[in-house]
Amino acid sequence: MKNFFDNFYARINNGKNPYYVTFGLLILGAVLVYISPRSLLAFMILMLCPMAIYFLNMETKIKVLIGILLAVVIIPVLGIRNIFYLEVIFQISVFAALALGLNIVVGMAGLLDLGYVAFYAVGAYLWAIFGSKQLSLLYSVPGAAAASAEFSLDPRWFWLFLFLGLALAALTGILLGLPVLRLRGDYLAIVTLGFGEVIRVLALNLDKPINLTNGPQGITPIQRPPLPPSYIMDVFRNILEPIVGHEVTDAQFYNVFFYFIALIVIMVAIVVARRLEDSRIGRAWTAIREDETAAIAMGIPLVQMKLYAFAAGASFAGIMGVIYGANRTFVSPESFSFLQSIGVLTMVILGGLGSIPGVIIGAAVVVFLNIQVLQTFSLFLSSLRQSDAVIPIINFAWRDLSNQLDPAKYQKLVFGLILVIMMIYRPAGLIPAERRQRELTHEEDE
Amino acid sequence: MAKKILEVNDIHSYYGHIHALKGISLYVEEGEIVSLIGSNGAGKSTTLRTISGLMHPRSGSINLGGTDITHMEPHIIVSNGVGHVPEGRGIFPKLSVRENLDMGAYTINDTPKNSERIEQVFTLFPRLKERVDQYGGTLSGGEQQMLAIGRSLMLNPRILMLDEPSMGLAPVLVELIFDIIKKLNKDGTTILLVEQNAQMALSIAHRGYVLQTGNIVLTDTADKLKKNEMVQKSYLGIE
Amino acid sequence: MKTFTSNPFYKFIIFPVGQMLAFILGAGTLLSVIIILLAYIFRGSVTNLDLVERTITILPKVLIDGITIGFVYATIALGYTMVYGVLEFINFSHSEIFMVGGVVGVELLRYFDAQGSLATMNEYVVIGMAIVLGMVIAGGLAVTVERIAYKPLRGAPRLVPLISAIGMSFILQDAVRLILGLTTGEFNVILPQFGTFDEFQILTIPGIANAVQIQNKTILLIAVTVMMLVGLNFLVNGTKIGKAIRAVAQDRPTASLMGINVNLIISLTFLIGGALGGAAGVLFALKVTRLDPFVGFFPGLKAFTAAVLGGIGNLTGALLGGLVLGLLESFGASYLGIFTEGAFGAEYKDILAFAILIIILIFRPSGLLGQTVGQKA
Amino acid sequence: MFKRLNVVIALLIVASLALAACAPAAPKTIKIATQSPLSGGQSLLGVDIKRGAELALEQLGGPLTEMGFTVELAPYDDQATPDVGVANAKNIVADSAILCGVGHLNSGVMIPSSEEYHTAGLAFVSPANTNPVVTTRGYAEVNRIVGRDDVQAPVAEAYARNELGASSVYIIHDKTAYGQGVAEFFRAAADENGLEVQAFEGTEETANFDAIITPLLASNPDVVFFSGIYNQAGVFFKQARDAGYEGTFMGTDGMDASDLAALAGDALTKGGGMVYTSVAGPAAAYPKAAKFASDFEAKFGSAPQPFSAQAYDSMGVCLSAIKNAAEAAGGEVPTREAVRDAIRALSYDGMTGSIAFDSIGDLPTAKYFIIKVNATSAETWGSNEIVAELDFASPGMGE
Amino acid sequence: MALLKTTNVVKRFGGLTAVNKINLVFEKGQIASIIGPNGAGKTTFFNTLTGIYTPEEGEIEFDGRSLIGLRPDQVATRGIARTFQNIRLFGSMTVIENILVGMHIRLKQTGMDILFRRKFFFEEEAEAEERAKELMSFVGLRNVGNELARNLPYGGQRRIEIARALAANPSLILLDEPTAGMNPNETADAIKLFRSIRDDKGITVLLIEHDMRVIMNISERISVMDYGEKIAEGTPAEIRSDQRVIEAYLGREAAAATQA
Repeated sequence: MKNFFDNFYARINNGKNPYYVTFGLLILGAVLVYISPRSLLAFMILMLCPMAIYFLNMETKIKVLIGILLAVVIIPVLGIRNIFYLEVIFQISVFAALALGLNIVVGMAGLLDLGYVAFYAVGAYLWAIFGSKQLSLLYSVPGAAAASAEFSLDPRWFWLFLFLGLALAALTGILLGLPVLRLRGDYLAIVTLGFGEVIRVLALNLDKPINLTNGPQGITPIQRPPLPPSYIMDVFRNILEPIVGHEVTDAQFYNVFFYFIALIVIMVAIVVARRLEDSRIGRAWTAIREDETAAIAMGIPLVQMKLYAFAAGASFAGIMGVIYGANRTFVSPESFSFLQSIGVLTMVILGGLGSIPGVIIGAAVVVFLNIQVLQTFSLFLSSLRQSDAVIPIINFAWRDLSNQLDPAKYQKLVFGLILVIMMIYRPAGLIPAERRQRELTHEEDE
Repeated sequence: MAKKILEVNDIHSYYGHIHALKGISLYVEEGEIVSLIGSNGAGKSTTLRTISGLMHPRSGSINLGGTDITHMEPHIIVSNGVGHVPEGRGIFPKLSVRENLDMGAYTINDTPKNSERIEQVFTLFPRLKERVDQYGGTLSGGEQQMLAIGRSLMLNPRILMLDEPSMGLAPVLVELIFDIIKKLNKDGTTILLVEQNAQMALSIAHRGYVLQTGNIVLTDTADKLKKNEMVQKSYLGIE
Repeated sequence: MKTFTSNPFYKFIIFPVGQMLAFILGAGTLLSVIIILLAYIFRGSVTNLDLVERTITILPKVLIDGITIGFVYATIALGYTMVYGVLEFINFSHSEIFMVGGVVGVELLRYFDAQGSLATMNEYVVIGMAIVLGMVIAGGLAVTVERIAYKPLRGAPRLVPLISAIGMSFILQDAVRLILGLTTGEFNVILPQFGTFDEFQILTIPGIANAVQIQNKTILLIAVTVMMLVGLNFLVNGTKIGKAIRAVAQDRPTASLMGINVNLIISLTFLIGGALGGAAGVLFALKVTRLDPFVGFFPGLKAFTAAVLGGIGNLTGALLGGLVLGLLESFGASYLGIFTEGAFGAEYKDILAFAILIIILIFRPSGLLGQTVGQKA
Repeated sequence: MFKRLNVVIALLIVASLALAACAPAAPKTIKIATQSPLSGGQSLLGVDIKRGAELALEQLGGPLTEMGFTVELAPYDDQATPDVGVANAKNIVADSAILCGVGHLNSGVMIPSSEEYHTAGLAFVSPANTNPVVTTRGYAEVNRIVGRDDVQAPVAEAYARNELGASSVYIIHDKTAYGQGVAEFFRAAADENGLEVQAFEGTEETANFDAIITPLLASNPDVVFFSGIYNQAGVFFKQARDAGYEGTFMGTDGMDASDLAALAGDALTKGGGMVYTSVAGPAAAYPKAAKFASDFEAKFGSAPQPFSAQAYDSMGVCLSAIKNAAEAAGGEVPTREAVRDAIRALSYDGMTGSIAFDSIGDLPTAKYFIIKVNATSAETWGSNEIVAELDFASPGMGE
Repeated sequence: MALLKTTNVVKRFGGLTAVNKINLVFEKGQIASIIGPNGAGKTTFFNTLTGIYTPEEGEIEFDGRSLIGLRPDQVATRGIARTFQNIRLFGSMTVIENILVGMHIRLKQTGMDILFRRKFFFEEEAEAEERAKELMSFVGLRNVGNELARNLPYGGQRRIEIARALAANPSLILLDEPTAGMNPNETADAIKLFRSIRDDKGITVLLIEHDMRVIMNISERISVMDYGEKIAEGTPAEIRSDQRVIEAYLGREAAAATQA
């Protein structure tokens, strides 16, 4: 099996083949998605293209060029034809940023954090409270919002709140870390778990004595940053409408808009994570993960470095929280449950603990499975059950398939199976972490 | 010719991808002390671990007094009479000295016989008797080594394998431990000894094997090995 | 004296039960005194009722509630702690094992109910059967899960089995849902009503408290959990198997060199932990009267917290942690609303529990009794 | 090995092609989506929303089929989380064959998801979301066939005061948008009318209610108002009764399930008994509802959960509106906008009463029932009686 | 001049006194050793010096300043580096990264330098890499910079540990049984290395050792510990002939053997 893949990889990675493969995927994928915008297969083929860019040997210039072409032109255009794809990629970006942040904490510094979405919640609620009418409703009963209330801030404050969300989440990370970072691994895990729950319970309950979070009702509407001025939008509209074949509304533009915001943030997140990893701080984190006693004996201040890790990890979640709140125009405590934390942790470990490309793939796979593959599969089965199709050999009519066996009901089961099987057969993750290899030619000259 | 108690035939063992044993063959005869010497990483401990089943060889066979034990699980091999005192002694730190000794006789459900054996161990190591209710972890290094050996003797093993019994011990204790090993052998215990301290090892062994990077490079009687130039240079520190 | 203390009856029954009692009395008294003091201090700020009087009126019930749920937590926590002690691994799917135990037990009762024989049988025998069945199935399931999802991962980095356990947890939830719902699609598991479990016993402690009412099922729950805890204590500290478990916990390769079948012992650990969880599940069902495939999560989380609070890996610690958590939760939930006149209420009990956990861990970074299973419990 | 692998890969490709192929549907295919939690803890209700709609499609889809359309159900699982709900919403919106939708269970999922429906002009009919915000945003696409929290609660409050003669109440809710919403309105009404609110507690606990019951017993209120879903409430009622509470329990339409009686047993009839408000009467009130219940049980093997009947009616509304729009479009597949407008123009005789929508998608007048529970087991659920039947106008957009 | 001076240092664990009133003085530029049976408290003493344990009593002065109450990382910053009895490398980091971790306290790059990849960052990294390479060849390793530390053979790991300790530019290096598990050839190389640490780098060396050949060969001063106490101190010749040392530690045979 492994051999097969190795051979396969070697064959397509040979000579000019990578270029053919990548361009082929790009064009084939784009055309297929364009022709049948709801086909899962078509979208998967297109999504193989970024994988090809990452895995195959090509000139960096070409890689960047294809990447930009894909991210800036092809995906937005196809995404407007079917905004669901933009949603998929948006969610992948959001969760990839979360996974990158958690990877700093768990993968690099080795601190098991089971309450990571708390920081995400902090960012989301920050913008939710300031970017909605909530501030003028502080003394009203949750759920009885007066429609006449005013927004407290101009939506353009969003851009500033991106950074405030980042800072507040980092600060929260430090405040949590200060008392607990002296704890041993599993104790830290349970405390962070508790902290995650505390934040969720606070979001759920801070509708009294003053109504800060609007409790379980959640906060809505939350403002979005304004789109570029209409004369610019009209230019895009004129270009896009003939291509996508229908009218393009502002709402659809918002999908593209948030796609770009998420894309930029994820790019920055990747760069930041890479730079941190490959520096004095990143090395200190890894050293702490490997052996705390040895690390401290080398002069690494444990608590300070762990706080850095917490703060850095949290800040990724904080900024994505702000974006998420604005994108959804709604936040409620349900989005920040313990299972979400587990979900992000799963992405990190599934992708490859400590591996930056790995956790991004991990996030992509989990999101893709969760909101697209499994849903599509169950829709497919559901439509089979409504049709007259019959399994040929055993002569079994799909119509007779028990209602209780509807796969849509068992997404968690499938997901669980995938987790277990992955862990047994590929415990280091999809793309295991690798250490940076340095050019050490000088040494050989000696 | 004495009976071969243990026969190891061309075993290959791996740690993941690392080829640790590259075809080790050796035998131990009844009543012998056989010593494996070699530097760290040569595969001495791996050989013992493979014999006692803690790891399994990819190829080759191990035969214990006529039984093929190559693919047996360690607890079965132990009950077949292989006593293994692991590197670092493997004392259960939070069990008392007596409980540690009880563990040695885990496979034997014969209480009177076990009590008798404990008394024998105490005769051999009076220090242990003084500390019978202390936790294993509170013993000094030498006492722990005694406990580890004593614990393996609870089984009345057909062959006792000792992994680096002198490691980390004061010279005065090394002498003591080696005296005990000699005495055990005199009382009839067959011993396979892995030792860094080639000097000491060869001074009590009948025969020896020299290991280098997973291969046996030399084997002979202990006396001849002591006089071998390569052994002298590499392992005895005689220039 | 020495002969008496080494008497197994003392060592394995009187001593641990006494320890438990002493702890409950101590913690209960301490918390009661604190809450009454607080009531005196804040009596002026609460206007709608006499705070002190109200505090004292509900105090006995609050204590009993706390101890009851504390024992449930403790029993589940033992499963976490046993496995952690031996494998240093958080068995995330234990909350589902607990759920399965409960569901199986209740299903047995429902079966008897459907047969019509439930009303005519001795209620304690029936519940005993349900507990035993729950233990057997849950224990067996725990072992199976270990064989399938954890054993192949031994030696892998520690987060790997954790994720596998999370996966198992999802699988078990949905599998149970599938099985329960195969004919109807419903998955509420409702305890049939039978016997006299809901009736009250009146306890009067002359001079100390008014009549305190305790439900039969509360007494049953406490009695059974105490019995199981004593049994476990004996098993781990008084038997050869127990010694082997401790040996495996301390040094796995060496344990195998002693002739201990390490895999067997690990399976046994899962079996014991799972069986305890299963029994706790049945008792929990008896108390709460309804289960579903997702019911394990919160008690599991709390029990896990309790295990850490007590010092994960330590059996006595799990017990203490469970009781502390149960009592704190009960006090927090019952009194917060009264003290703050409704500004904060029972919904903050989890925050309170976790806050206390954090505080305790800051001062005792490895829990109340941070040791391993190897430590004599 | 290699050969087998190739076969596997080939199979995978064929399977995915099949998936891909099924996506673009035949031109005359109309799909109606449902969104509700089909997995996880809330799936009990969510699955039955889907099933209610499925049954309706089967029974009421005839007229459309006769017009030559193929009508399909597209069930989506929102997992009761906004993230998944919104993602599905975008997926639904992108499927041009989907002309109408039924869902959601949770207002917390409905509110963000309906932003998507709104932008796409896709009409949704909600069988369960009683939170006022769902409609007070004034979207033309969002409709609901249930009453609103801000009406239901005052009805219950008035009943507690006037008919039960209560002077004190203990309010407990389930910390969901639904439960808390109703509870808040109940409290507001109680405060206004001088009914003493002894406590206002939210709890996510589903099993062990000791910590709430103990102070409750000490306060001994005349009425306990539980705002939530029956599988939490039933356990609570039973535990509270067992612990010695003698007053009256009240509940909301989330209690409308026979399993409430299975859970709580005689706790519902002992002491002060139990009453609940509902937007749909029990089977006895509507001959159609009785038929629905028996059809449902025949098809799925279990009694319908709360909101299942409403899902049936929601689907009915969708089908009927699509039919009207299609007729207006001359037998062609209508546009979403046409369906949307047709829903608002519709006057539909549903199982739970006659249904028409006002300008924001609420029922102009909704029926509210107060039902007294006489059942002590699931089988006798039909013996409950309606003690009051009230018509209330929708409060509209609010102030 | 005294580089390190301990006065009446006491460290207890529960009822056990692991280090009892130890008074020691180490001169700058010395190679000194501590010997004693297992459990005598040598490693505990090291841990007390480096701040892993805080002594209950006594004073530790390094370079004229007290070390009491400092965390291990602060002690390291003062200029004390160490190795461990059981090798404690960062196994899944490469060899060169291990050495770079050792340089942690000497690197000046700030978060801003790292995030914005300022010129200073590259300069410092290049310089650090250069020094790491030098250190690798100093301890006698070549072409292993990109290997994972755990994949190195035992002897190599010992050397890397020393290189990592040297990377911090310490003025004192504590070596805990650095030749354990080495054969006589390797031991001889190690002795040369220790000498050169002192001679070429001017770093004071303090060893814990069991191998009498190493101790007697290299030490300028030997302190003997037993049961937490210092029982003897002196030059190798003095120690060899000290009756208490022979009884508690060396044994007659070994004493005789090292005489040669």
